[in-house]
Amino acid sequence: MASGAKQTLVEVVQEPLKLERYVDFVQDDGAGAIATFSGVTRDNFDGKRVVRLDYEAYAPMAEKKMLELCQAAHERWALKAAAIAHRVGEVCIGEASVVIAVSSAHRREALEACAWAIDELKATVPIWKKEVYEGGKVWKENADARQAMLAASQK
Amino acid sequence: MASGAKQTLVEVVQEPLKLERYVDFVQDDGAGAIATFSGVTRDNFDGKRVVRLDYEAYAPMAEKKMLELCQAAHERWALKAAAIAHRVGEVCIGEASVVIAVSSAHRREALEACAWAIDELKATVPIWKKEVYEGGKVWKENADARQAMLAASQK
Amino acid sequence: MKVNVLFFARSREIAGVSETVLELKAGATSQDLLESLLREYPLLKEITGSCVLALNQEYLAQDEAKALRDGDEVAVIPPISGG
Amino acid sequence: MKVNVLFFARSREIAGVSETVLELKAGATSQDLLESLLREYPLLKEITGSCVLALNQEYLAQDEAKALRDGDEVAVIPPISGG
Repeated sequence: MASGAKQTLVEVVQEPLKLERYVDFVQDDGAGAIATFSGVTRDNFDGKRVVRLDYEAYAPMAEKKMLELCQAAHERWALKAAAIAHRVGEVCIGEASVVIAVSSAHRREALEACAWAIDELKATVPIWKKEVYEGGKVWKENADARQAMLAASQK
Repeated sequence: MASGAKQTLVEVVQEPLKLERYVDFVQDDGAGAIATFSGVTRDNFDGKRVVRLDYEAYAPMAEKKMLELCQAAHERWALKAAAIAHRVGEVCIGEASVVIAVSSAHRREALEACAWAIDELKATVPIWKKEVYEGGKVWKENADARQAMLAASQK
Repeated sequence: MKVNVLFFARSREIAGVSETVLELKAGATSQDLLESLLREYPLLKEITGSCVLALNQEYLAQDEAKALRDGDEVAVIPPISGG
Repeated sequence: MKVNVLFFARSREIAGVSETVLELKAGATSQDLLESLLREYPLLKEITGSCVLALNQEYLAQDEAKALRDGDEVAVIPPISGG
């Protein structure tokens, strides 16, 4: 677990993710809105029957990128708190691989930041999933991955 | 509780809302994404110290409108399931007055439908909140309430 | 005919009751009911400009004169503030 | 100098190890390291076009020749797919 500013929690974990933990973290007496997003293993992809997903992370860099992502969200929106957790290892059908929770005084900020955060995570955080389907396994690639452009854009 | 299509749950309840109940309801093996929104009593409004909110509903009509809202969301997005719950009575600081949970195969649909649903609920569902602050009470009006236009637009 | 009338939020506080039954003559419309309501609860006048009626759980337009039937349920709906 | 190299996902499977230590001469850059890696793990060639390197947990641009220092950590990053 890496916790930068008081209002930010990011972690890469082995155990099943509990949404409640992250909602509790972003609770704040000044928050009127809490938005969450859970990415869940679904049972099919392109007509193939999916058995499970296997996740692997470059954990310290993933937590660093998730922390930067939360900080960028705090700068962009008036948020009370933000939490991002990603699971690694086997994630079965119906289980969450990623959970994001965001709180803010007004609803628009939490909703927008939550939707933005999952897009950013998929584009920038060094985590990989292998799809285990009936009859094979394959490493996936996020359509919107843009780690290759990141270094260039930081200059 | 009113449950129309299998994939829809709406209810107006007295008890504290548990996010888990609605997330469990929208779980679906074909769902890759679950988005939630919780509207929470916050401790201040326009610089006034808020003690709690008192909610009152025209419960059967509220559930009917929430059900119509879920059905409209199902028509507009490819959703797996949607749940909306609103609490009535006293809702203290940090407690949720409304919870929305939506699941879909892909993330965009659940996120958009969830954000849309809370806007629609605030604009169309016959529920009222009275703000109890230090030194007084006042009935609130949603800035975007449009029940007055609804009948006309239905013709 | 008899029509059940429900009051909520500020309209309930002003009327002093949460529901009542109005006796209307056959053929009465939602506008007739509103006039009848204002005779019985004159203080409601201060908020009728911001209220709408719902007939059997469907909103009516503000100036709509919808025919009523015995047993109908009409609700006085002040500006909503759910969420 | 010594540089720690980490492999993930497909690059890990192709290299057959999850990490290694490369001995590089002073003044070597991330491009020198990449060449050195491809000599040691020639099969990595099939994916280097889609991979980037991260130096001490920061992405490098694909053609970037960044000076390395003893003890640096370099990771081979195939296309990511978290979420």
